[in-house]
Amino acid sequence: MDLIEIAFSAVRVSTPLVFAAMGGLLSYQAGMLNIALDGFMIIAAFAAIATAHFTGSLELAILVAVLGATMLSALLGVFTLKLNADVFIAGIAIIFMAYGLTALLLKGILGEDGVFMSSAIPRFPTLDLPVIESIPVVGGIVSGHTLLVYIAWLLVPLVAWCLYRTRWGLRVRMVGEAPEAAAAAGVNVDSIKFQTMLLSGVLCGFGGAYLSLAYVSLFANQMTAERGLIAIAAIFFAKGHPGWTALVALLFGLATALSVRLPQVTGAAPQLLQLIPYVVTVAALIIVGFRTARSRSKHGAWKFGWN
Amino acid sequence: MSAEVSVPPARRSITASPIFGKIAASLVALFISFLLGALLVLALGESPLEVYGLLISGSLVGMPNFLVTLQMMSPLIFTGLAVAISFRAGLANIGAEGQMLVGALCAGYVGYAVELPALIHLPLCLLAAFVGGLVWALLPALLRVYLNVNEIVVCLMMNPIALLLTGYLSTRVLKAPGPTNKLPDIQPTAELSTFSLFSQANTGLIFALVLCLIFAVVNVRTMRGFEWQMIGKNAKFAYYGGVDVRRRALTVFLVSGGIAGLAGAEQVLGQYRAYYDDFSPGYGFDGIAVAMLAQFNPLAVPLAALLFGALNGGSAVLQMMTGLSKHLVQVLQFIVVLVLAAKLSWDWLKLGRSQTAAPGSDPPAEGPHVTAGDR
Amino acid sequence: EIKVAMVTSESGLGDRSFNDMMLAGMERAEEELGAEFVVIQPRAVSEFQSTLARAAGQDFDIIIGSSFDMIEPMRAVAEAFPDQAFGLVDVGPEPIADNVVSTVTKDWEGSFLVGWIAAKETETGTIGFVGGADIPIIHRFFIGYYYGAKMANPDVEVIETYTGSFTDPAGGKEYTLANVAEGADINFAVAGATSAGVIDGAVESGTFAIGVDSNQNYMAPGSVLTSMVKRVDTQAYDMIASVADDSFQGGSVLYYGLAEDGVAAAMDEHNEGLIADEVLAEVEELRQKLLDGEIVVPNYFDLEAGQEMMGEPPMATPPSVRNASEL
Amino acid sequence: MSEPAPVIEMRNVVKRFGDFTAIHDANIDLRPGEIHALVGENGAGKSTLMNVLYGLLPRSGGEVLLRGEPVDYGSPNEAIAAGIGMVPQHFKLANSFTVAENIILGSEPTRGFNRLDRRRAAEETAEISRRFGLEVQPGDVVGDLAVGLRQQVEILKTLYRKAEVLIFDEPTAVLTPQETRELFNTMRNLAAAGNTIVFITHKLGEVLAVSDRISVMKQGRIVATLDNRDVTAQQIAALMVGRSVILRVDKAPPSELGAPLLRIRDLCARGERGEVAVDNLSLDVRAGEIVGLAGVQGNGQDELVECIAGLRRRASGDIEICGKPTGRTPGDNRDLGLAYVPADRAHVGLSLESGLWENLSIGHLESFRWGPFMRTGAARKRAGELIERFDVRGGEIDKFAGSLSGGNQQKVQIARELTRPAPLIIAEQPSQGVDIGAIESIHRILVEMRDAGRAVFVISADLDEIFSISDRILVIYRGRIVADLAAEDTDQEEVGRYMGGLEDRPRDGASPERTAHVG
Ligand SMILES: Nc1ncnc2c1ncn2[C@@H]1O[C@H](COP(=O)(O)OP(=O)(O)OP(=O)(O)O)[C@@H](O)[C@H]1O
Ligand SMILES: Nc1ncnc2c1ncn2[C@@H]1O[C@H](COP(=O)(O)OP(=O)(O)OP(=O)(O)O)[C@@H](O)[C@H]1O
Ligand SMILES: [Mg+2]
Ligand SMILES: [Mg+2]
Repeated sequence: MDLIEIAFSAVRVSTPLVFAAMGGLLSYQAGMLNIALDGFMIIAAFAAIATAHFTGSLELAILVAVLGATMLSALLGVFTLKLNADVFIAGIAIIFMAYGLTALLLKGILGEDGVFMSSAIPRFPTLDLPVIESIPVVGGIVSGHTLLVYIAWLLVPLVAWCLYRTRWGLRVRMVGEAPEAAAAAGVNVDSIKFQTMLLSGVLCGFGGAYLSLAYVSLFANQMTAERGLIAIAAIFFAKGHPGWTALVALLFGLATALSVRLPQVTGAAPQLLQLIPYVVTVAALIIVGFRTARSRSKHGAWKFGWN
Repeated sequence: MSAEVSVPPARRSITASPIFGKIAASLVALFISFLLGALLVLALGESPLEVYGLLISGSLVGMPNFLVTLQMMSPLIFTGLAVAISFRAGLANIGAEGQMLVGALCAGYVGYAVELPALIHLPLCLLAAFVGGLVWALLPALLRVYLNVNEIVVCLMMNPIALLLTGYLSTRVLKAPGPTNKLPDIQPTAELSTFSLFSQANTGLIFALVLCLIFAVVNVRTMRGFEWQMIGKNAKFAYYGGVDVRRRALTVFLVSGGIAGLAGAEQVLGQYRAYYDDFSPGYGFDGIAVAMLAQFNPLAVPLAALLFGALNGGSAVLQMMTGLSKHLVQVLQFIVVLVLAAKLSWDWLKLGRSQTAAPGSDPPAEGPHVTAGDR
Repeated sequence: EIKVAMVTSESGLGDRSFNDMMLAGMERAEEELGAEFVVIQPRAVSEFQSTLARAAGQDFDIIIGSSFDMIEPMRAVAEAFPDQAFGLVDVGPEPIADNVVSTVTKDWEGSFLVGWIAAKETETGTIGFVGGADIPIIHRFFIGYYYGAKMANPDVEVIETYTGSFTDPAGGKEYTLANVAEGADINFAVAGATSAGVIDGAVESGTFAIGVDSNQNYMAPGSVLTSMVKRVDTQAYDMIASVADDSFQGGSVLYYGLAEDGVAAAMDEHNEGLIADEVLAEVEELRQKLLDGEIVVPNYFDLEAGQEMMGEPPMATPPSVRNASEL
Repeated sequence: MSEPAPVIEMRNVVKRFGDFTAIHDANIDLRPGEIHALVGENGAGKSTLMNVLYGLLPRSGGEVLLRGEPVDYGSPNEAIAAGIGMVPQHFKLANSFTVAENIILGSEPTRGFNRLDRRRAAEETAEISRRFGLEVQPGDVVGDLAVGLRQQVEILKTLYRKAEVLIFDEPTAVLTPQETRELFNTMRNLAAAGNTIVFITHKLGEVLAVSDRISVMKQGRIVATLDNRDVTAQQIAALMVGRSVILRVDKAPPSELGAPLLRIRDLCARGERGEVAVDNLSLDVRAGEIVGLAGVQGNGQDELVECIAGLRRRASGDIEICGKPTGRTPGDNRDLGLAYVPADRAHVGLSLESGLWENLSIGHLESFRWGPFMRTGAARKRAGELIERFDVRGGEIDKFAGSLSGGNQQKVQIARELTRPAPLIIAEQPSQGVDIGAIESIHRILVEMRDAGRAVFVISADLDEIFSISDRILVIYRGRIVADLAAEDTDQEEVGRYMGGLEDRPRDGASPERTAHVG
C-alpha cells in the first residue's frame, strides 16, 4: 500500500465532512444541535448537478447549491427560532424531507430515478500547487486536489478566526454558553442563532456541491450517505473547536481510506473492514471519556458526572 | 390569602384545559401540514384531493388495506416506544436502528437454532431480542452514564456498526444457503402468527400495544416512572432528591434498547420468519419521528405510529393508482413531523400575536433538551 | 389494452440495475404494445407479499416483480389468486407457481466474457471488481468475471471489493481509486448507482471501467471499456407480450443467456477502438464456444460443472468463489 | 428645594400573564440621583415591574415615560440604548469567558474586519472599574470569581453601556456584610454621579441605610412611596404584609444537647477546579441545637455541604450522619436522616420545569410507595396541603415551579425539606429571597425543629440570620473552622473579623498557611 496515496485519499474523503462540520460547529457553538446537515448537503448536491447540467457553469452551480442549502437552513431556523420547534426534532424532519424532495425533484426536473449523470456537466479541474507540489511527502498529499478541497481546509482557520477573533464570534460563543447573559447584554440571541444556522446552510451547500460536482460528477438519491451525521459526531467529539473538529474528520477520512484499501491486501470480509472508521471513533470516544472522567474525579468535582 | 392569584374554577372553559389545548394544537398542526403537502402535490401536477383520498382509502378502508397499515405500524410502535421512554428520561437514544438490528439477529438465531415447544421458544426468542437490543444499548448507556460521553455521538456510531456486524454474520457466518443474505428460517414454534395473506401484521402488534399500555402505567403510576421523568426534567435535582440517577438512567437506556430489540423480533418472528440482512428501511429513525409526534407519551405512540403506518400503507395504493412515487409519502410524513414539532400552543393559535407571552413562559415539551455544548 | 403492475425490489427505481431495466421494458411495452403500467416500490422485503396481494386484488393483467426475495411472497399470492398472471424476472431455475413465469439471466456468461476481455486488455496484469454489496447476486457476477479472466490469462490478478452500498457513488469512486492504486487498470462495476462513481474514478485515474446491466458506455466515452448488458428489459417485455398475444405460459422458467441475447458485452460508438481488434475477434470465437457448450462457465447455481472443465483456479480462491458452493 | 423632574415615570402599568394579572395599575417615578428602594412581599410584582421597565417583558397596559417621552421597549436592547441597566439577582454571565469579554458583550470595541479589540476592551474595563472604585481584573475568568466580584462585573456591564438608571434586583441576597457595605458605597458613588438607582431588597435595614425614597408593592400595586426620613422598619413591614411583623424570632434557650447527629472529622475536599476547598475540617452538630456556619462566600461552605449531602466526592476524612458513615449517593444520606435545603434552588433544589407536586414529592417518595407503584393521588394531596401550610403564593400543584416568584420557590424547597422526618437539617441560605413575613416563619420552624430534638445546621452569608437563630456560631475561613462561639457570647463585629481571616487562629494548631496537600 502506498501511504502517500492513502493520505491523499484521506484528504479527499474528509473534505465533505469538513465542510459539513465547519457549518455544523457554528450552530453548535451558538447552542444548537443542528442535526440536519445531511439534509442541507443533499439539497445542495442536487441543486449543483441540476444547475451544472442546464447551464454548464460550475460557478453558477455552486451558487445555486449554496442558495438551496441556505434556504433549507432558513426553513429550519424559522421553525426552531420563530415557531419554537425543537431543533433536533425539526432537524430530523428536514433530513428526511430533503431526501424525499430531492428524489422527487430528480424525477420531476431531470426525469431520472435514482441517479443522474450527464456529459453536459463540466468537471472540476485538479490544481497542482506551484511550490508545495515539489515538496517530497507533503506535495503528494496536498497538491492535486480540486479547488473545493482547498476551500474546505482553508475554512478551518477562517472559521476559527471568526469564532475567536471577531465580535461576531464572541457573540456566537456567548449565545451558546449563556444565552440569557447575551440577551441581557442586548445581543439578539435569536438573530445570532439564525445567522449561524444560515451559515451552516452555506457551508453545507459547499459540501453538497463538492460531493456531487467535484468528488464525483453525478447525483444519486441519498448520496450524502450520512456524512452529515459523521460530521456531527466530529463536532461533538471536538466540542466545537474548529481545528480539532477538522482533525477528527481527517482521522475518520484516514480510517475510511485505509478500510477501502485493506480488502485488496487482506482479503478480509468487507463488512469488518468497513467497521474500522466507526470503531476507531468509538474507541477514541471511550479513551477521551475515561481521561476526562479521571481528571474530573481527581479533583473531586460533583460526584455526579452528569451534564 | 392568594385568592387573587388563583383563577376561580368557574372561569375555566374547556379551551383552557391543557389536554384540550394539546389535542387542538396537534389537530391544527396536522391540518397545516396536510395543506403544505397539498401544495406539494399540486406542484407535482396531481390533485391533492385524489392523493389524500387514495392515501386514506388505501390505508384505512377495507380489511386488506387496514391490515397492511397494521403491519407497517407494528415496528414503529416498538421503536417509537423505545425512543419515547429514553427521551422522557433525558436520554437521546437515537440508536434504536442498531438495537433493532441486533435484537432481530438474536431473535432470528434463537428462532432457528433452538428447538423447543412454542410455549417456551417464542418467549425465549423475544427475550433474546430484548437482550440483544439491550446489549447494543449498553455501550452508549455506560459511556453516557459513567463517563458523560454524549450518547448521540455514540449512537450515531453504533448504528452503522450494528448494520455492518449483522451484515457480516448473516453474510459470512450464519448465512442460510440460497441467493439471499439471511439466516435459516426460524422454527414454526418461534413464529408470531399473522392474520391474513394480505399483510404480515402479526400478534407482535398486540404485544406492542400491551407494552405501550404497560409503559403508560409505568410512567404515571410507578416509582420508576416518576424517577425516570425527574431525571429527564432535571437530573441534578433528581440526584439531590435521592434518585440514584446513574442506575435509573442506565436502566431506562437499557430498557429502551431492549424494546428497540423487540422491534427486531416482531420483524423476524412475525414478518420475515428469518433474519434478513439489512431488512430495515429505517424503522429506528422513523421511531424517533413517531416518538416525537407522540410527544414521548406511550399512549400516543400507537397513534403516531398509525399515522406513519397509514401513510406507508396507503403509499402502495397511491403508487398503484397514480404515477406518484414513494418519495412523495416520505416528504408528506416529515412535513407532519416538522409542523408538529413547532410548538403551536393553543394560545398562540387562538390569539395570534396579540398574546404577549413572557420569554420562556411556554411549557417546555418533555424530553431532553438536546442542546449543543455542555454535554 | 393491457394493464401491468411492476413491483420493484426494496432498493426501488434508480438502482441502475434490474429495477431500472424492468422499467425500460415497461416503457417499451407501453410504446409497442400500448400497455399501461404502474410502478410500485415497496420499502422493505416484508412489504412484498402485501403489495403483491393488493395488486392482485386490482384488475392488472400481469404483475411483474423482481428479486430473489420475492419468490416466496409471489408463490403465496399466486396460489391465492390462481387467475392472476404473474412474472418474476431474474431469479433462480425453480418454477414458482402455475401462474407465474420466471426468468433466469445468465449474467455469469456475460461476466465471463467481460472478465476475459479485461484480462486480455490489462496492461498491469491486475484487474478489479467493485461490487455494491457483499451479496450472492453480486458474487454471481464476480464468479463469472473471475473465471473469464483466469481463462484468458491464468496469471492475471483479480481484486474483489465491495463498497457496502448501492447508493454511494463517492464510495464507489474511493474503492475504484484504491484498486487502481493496487495496480488494477480495469474495474468491473456491479454496484447500482455506486457504479457511476466507479466510472468516475476510471475517468479521473485514466483507467477503464466496465459497466453493468444497461449499456453504460455512453456515461464516459473512452473510459468505459465495455458494459456487461443484462437484458432484464427484454424479459419484462416478453412477459407482457405473452399476455398480449395470449401465449402466457404459467409455471415456465425462461433463460436469457448469450444465446438468447439476454446478456452481452456492449460494443458501440462510445467504446470503439478501446478493445484491440484481435481481442474482439477472439471474443467472437469465445462466444461461439460458449454457445456451443464447449465451454461451461462455472455458474452460480452449479459451480462444479464449470470448474471441472476449467480446472482449479491457479491462485488463491477468492472468498466469494469459495463460498459459492453453499448457495 | 424643588423636586427634580423624574427620569422615569411608570403610569398605570399593567402586566398580565395569561389570565393572571401580576401588576395592577402601578405608578412609580424615579428621580435623577436618587436611590429608590422597591420592597414588597414575595410575588408582589417587583421583579416583574422592573422587567417591564427593562424591556424583558412586554407590558399589557399603561405607559412608561422616559424624561417625559413615552417609550415602549420591545427588548432590553432598546432599554440599554436609552440608558437603563439592570443588575439581575441571578447573574447573567458567561462563566468561561473573561471579565472583559462579559462586560463588552453587546457593544464590543472593534478594529477593522470586525475584529475584537481586546486591548481596548481591557483598558476601558479597567478604567471604569477604577472610576467607581471597583476592583475586578479584566483578564480574570468570571467562573473563578467570588459572588461579590461577579456582581461587580454585572454593575460594570451596565456602566460600560453608560446606563443612567440602574436596577438592582435583590443584590444583597448573597453578599456578605463586607460585600454589602462595598456595594452600598458603589451605589452611593453612582447616585452622586447623577445616576438613578432602583434597589429591590427584602432587608429593611438595608433599605433604611441606603435609600432616599421607598416604594412599597403589594399584590401588584404600588401602595405607597415614602421618604426614607419619614419611616421606620416596622412601618414598612406593616405596609408590605398588612400586619405588624416580628423582625427577630424569640426563642427559648436550648434544652440539653443530645448526641451529635452530624459528625465531621478531618474532612478534605476539592473544588470545581481542583483547588483545596475544605481543609481538614472537623465539626459536630448535636441534637437540640442550631449551629450557624458563617463565612464569606467561597471559603468552602458549598463544598462542605455538598460533601455532607453526598453531592461531592470527598478527598479524605469521615462524615457521620446520625452516627452512621455517609453513603454513596445523596439518596443514601437522606435515608440516614438528612434534610437539606440547598442554596442553588434553580438547578439543584427545584426542577423548574416540573409541577409543584413533583417538586414537593421528591425526597418523600418512600411514603407514597405501594409496591412498585406510586400513590400519585396521595402525593398531590400532600402537595396541596404543603402549599397551603407554607403559604406558597400563586401555587397550584400542577403549576411549574419556574413560574413562581423567587421567594415562593424558596418556600417550596423549605416546605419539602423541613417536613421530612429527618433528625438532621442542613439549610443553606434558608431565607434567601423570601420576604420578611416568610423569613419569620421559616426561622420559627427551624427553632421548633430544634426544640423537637433535631440538629439544625444553618449556612448563611447573612449575619442577621445567623445571629437571629443560632445557638452556636462556627466561622469558616479558607476551608477551616476558625472560630466556634456561643451565640450569646459574641457579636457581629467579632464574627465579621473571623470571617475576614483577621483573627486566623486555627483551633487544631495546624499551620495557617494553605499548604496542606490533599491527596
Ligand atoms: N412569566 C410569568 N408567568 C406567570 N406568572 C408570573 C410570571 N412571572 C411572574 N409571575 C407571577 O407574577 C407575580 C409577581 O412575580 P414577581 O417575580 O414580580 O414577584 P417579586 O415581587 O419579584 O417577588 P420576590 O420577592 O419573590 O422576588 C407572582 O405571583 C408570579 O408568580
Ligand atoms: N418559565 C417561567 N414561567 C413563568 N414565569 C417565569 C418563568 N421564568 C421566570 N418567570 C418569572 O419571571 C420573574 C423574574 O425572574 P427573576 O429571575 O428575576 O426571579 P426573581 O423573582 O427575582 O427571583 P428571586 O426571588 O430569587 O429574586 C419571576 O418572578 C418568575 O416568576
Ligand atoms: Mg423578584
Ligand atoms: Mg425575588
